[in-house]
Amino acid sequence: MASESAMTSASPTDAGPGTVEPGADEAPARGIPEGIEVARALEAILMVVDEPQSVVGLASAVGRPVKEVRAAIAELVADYDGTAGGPRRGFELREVGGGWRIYVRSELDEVVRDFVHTQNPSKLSQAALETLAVIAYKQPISRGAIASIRAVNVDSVVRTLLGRGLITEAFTDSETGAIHYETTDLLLVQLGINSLDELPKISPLLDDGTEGFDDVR
Amino acid sequence: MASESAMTSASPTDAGPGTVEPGADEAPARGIPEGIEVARALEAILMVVDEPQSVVGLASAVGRPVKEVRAAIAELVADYDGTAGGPRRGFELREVGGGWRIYVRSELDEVVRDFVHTQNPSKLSQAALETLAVIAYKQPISRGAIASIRAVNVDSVVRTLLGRGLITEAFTDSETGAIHYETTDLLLVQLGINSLDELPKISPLLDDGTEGFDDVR
Amino acid sequence: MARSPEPAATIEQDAPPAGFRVTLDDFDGPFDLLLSLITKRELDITEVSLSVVTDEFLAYLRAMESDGTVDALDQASEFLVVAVTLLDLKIASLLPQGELVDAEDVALLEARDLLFARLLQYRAFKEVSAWFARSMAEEGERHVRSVRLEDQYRETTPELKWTLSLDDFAALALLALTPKEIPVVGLDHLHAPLVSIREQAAHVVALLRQGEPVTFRQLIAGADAKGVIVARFLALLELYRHAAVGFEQLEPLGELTVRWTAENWTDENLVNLGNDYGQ
Repeated sequence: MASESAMTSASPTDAGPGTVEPGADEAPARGIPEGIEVARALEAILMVVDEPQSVVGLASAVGRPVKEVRAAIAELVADYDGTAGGPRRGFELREVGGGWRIYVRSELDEVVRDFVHTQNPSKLSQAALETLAVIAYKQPISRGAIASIRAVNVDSVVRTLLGRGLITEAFTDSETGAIHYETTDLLLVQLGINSLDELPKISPLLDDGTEGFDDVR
Repeated sequence: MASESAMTSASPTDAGPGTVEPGADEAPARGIPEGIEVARALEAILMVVDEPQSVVGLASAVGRPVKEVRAAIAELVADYDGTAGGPRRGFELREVGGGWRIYVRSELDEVVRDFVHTQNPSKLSQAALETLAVIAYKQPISRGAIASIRAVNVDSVVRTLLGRGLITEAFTDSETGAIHYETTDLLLVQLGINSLDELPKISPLLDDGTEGFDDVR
Repeated sequence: MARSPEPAATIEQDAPPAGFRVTLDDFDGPFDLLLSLITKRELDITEVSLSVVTDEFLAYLRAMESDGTVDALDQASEFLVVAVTLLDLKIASLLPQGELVDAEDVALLEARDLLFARLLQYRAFKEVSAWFARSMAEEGERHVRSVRLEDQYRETTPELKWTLSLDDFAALALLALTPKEIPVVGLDHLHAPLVSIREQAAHVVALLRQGEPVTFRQLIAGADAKGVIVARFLALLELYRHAAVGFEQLEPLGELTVRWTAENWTDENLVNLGNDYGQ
């Protein structure tokens, strides 16, 4: 699911010094479909990436020379800023930390902040608390395994808990690609304990908890 | 909690007659800074959301009437599609699963793929797909009723669908104790449709001997 | 229109019946099987050549039975209902057509309509499931904007108000981790109290092993509930299947005498008895 992108931190942001820049003459290994401008491909990529993207990384993605990509970025910046004839967009393209990323335009910060606040009430929902409890006792645990225990989809709840810093990614299963989650020290602080060992024991009932869910990843 | 909205099938997209729309005349509790168009505020919010946003939800976020927000959305859709004078953007605004979200335009999915480390959920089995279809068209429906249409035991398949968040418990019949299931907004999202009305019509196939199947669309 | 997927199992038309190799897993229920047979013959569901399809259906059923794949009673019964209906229809079509429409004919027509209606319904859902698969695959290729919240917003989200005590948290975990079984429709009310075929078989075996022939009337003497009588009758059938008993009945509906014929009978036989009935 595309929402996974929010979870992955690995990104090809920094092309190291050893990176070969795609030449203009070479046939690009991958590239943009016929008849589509570079700027359109760039804005598509910029819409889905979490981390600022280097010009070199973007050039490699679209299979075009760095120079051309740099020009297309400048064009997009002007475009979004409304200096190229169109409206001044609610978002902008900014270079931060050596790469380009789409941000909310600053004069709209307030509106967005209000919105984000309403979306994140100060108290966790029952569903989020239960999911957190499951993770606390069964960690590290994949989202699929949580879902099978809770018998509901837990994607958005997991996102909320991640956003709250109560859980974090422990590791990614190399075979299945499933991300496993574990709780953070912040949870310990909230619960007023020093380590997970201090969680009250509830194990006797847990043994049969996973039976019958073989079909769930 | 906003994340829970993915589980409820009642979509607040269309404000019914009884819905109180935020009035234009009232001083909005929060709103858009002076001199900025609604469309700009909407696109700012759309930059940070991780779930489809209903028109009503967006209207409340920007403190404007639903009608005005609906018009602004239509304007944005046309704008991104390039039918309003500007270029056809690399992204588009789509209404899926009861709300609006920014998607990469499909012809650029290929270019974007490498940037997004998606964890595509494993494919559903044929039996699961067929069961899902039965539930989608006959909801709310009990497991017993599904089993009688499919002429097989559907317990494990229903559990898989619950775990995937594609269906949810609608209610429990107070007399028989039978749980009735319905599909979720997540299913709509995964099908790329906005409401159950967009499911293909299957009534022609059921015309013969449809006694008792009147409720099937 | 999407053709139903070809079953992995193959019918070897000209091979002797012993050559049938069928796995039940390939068919998701009797309609799936029936539909694939009809499709294979390229017949319209409403103009099914009943004879051929019925024969093939029964052949599958027989093969499944000999494979031992039909072990779950509920699954087998669905297949049987369809098989019986098909068989009825086939017989009706073989019989000379009388002019009178009697009640039985009407019942058959109704059974046929019902079977075809259910089959059509099944086919409709099966076909539309192809649309579901396609749409989900296409949508799985789409990319939605779903990025990490900008730090400036992340940092200013309202602070979490934590109100749960450690014990509350543990209780919540216990609640969440308790297996959430999908409730099963209870059948208890259908036979209350439950009668164990095995227990009744033990009673029957004890009586018979004394050596003397026993009448069925004697076997059910003292049975105070219908369920017990039925269970003893089923136990007898099971014992007959194991060649443990022989029957003698001088005239139809006359006194049924049961004789113990088992040569080597162990308690282990008894333990396995009635497994097919899930009791």
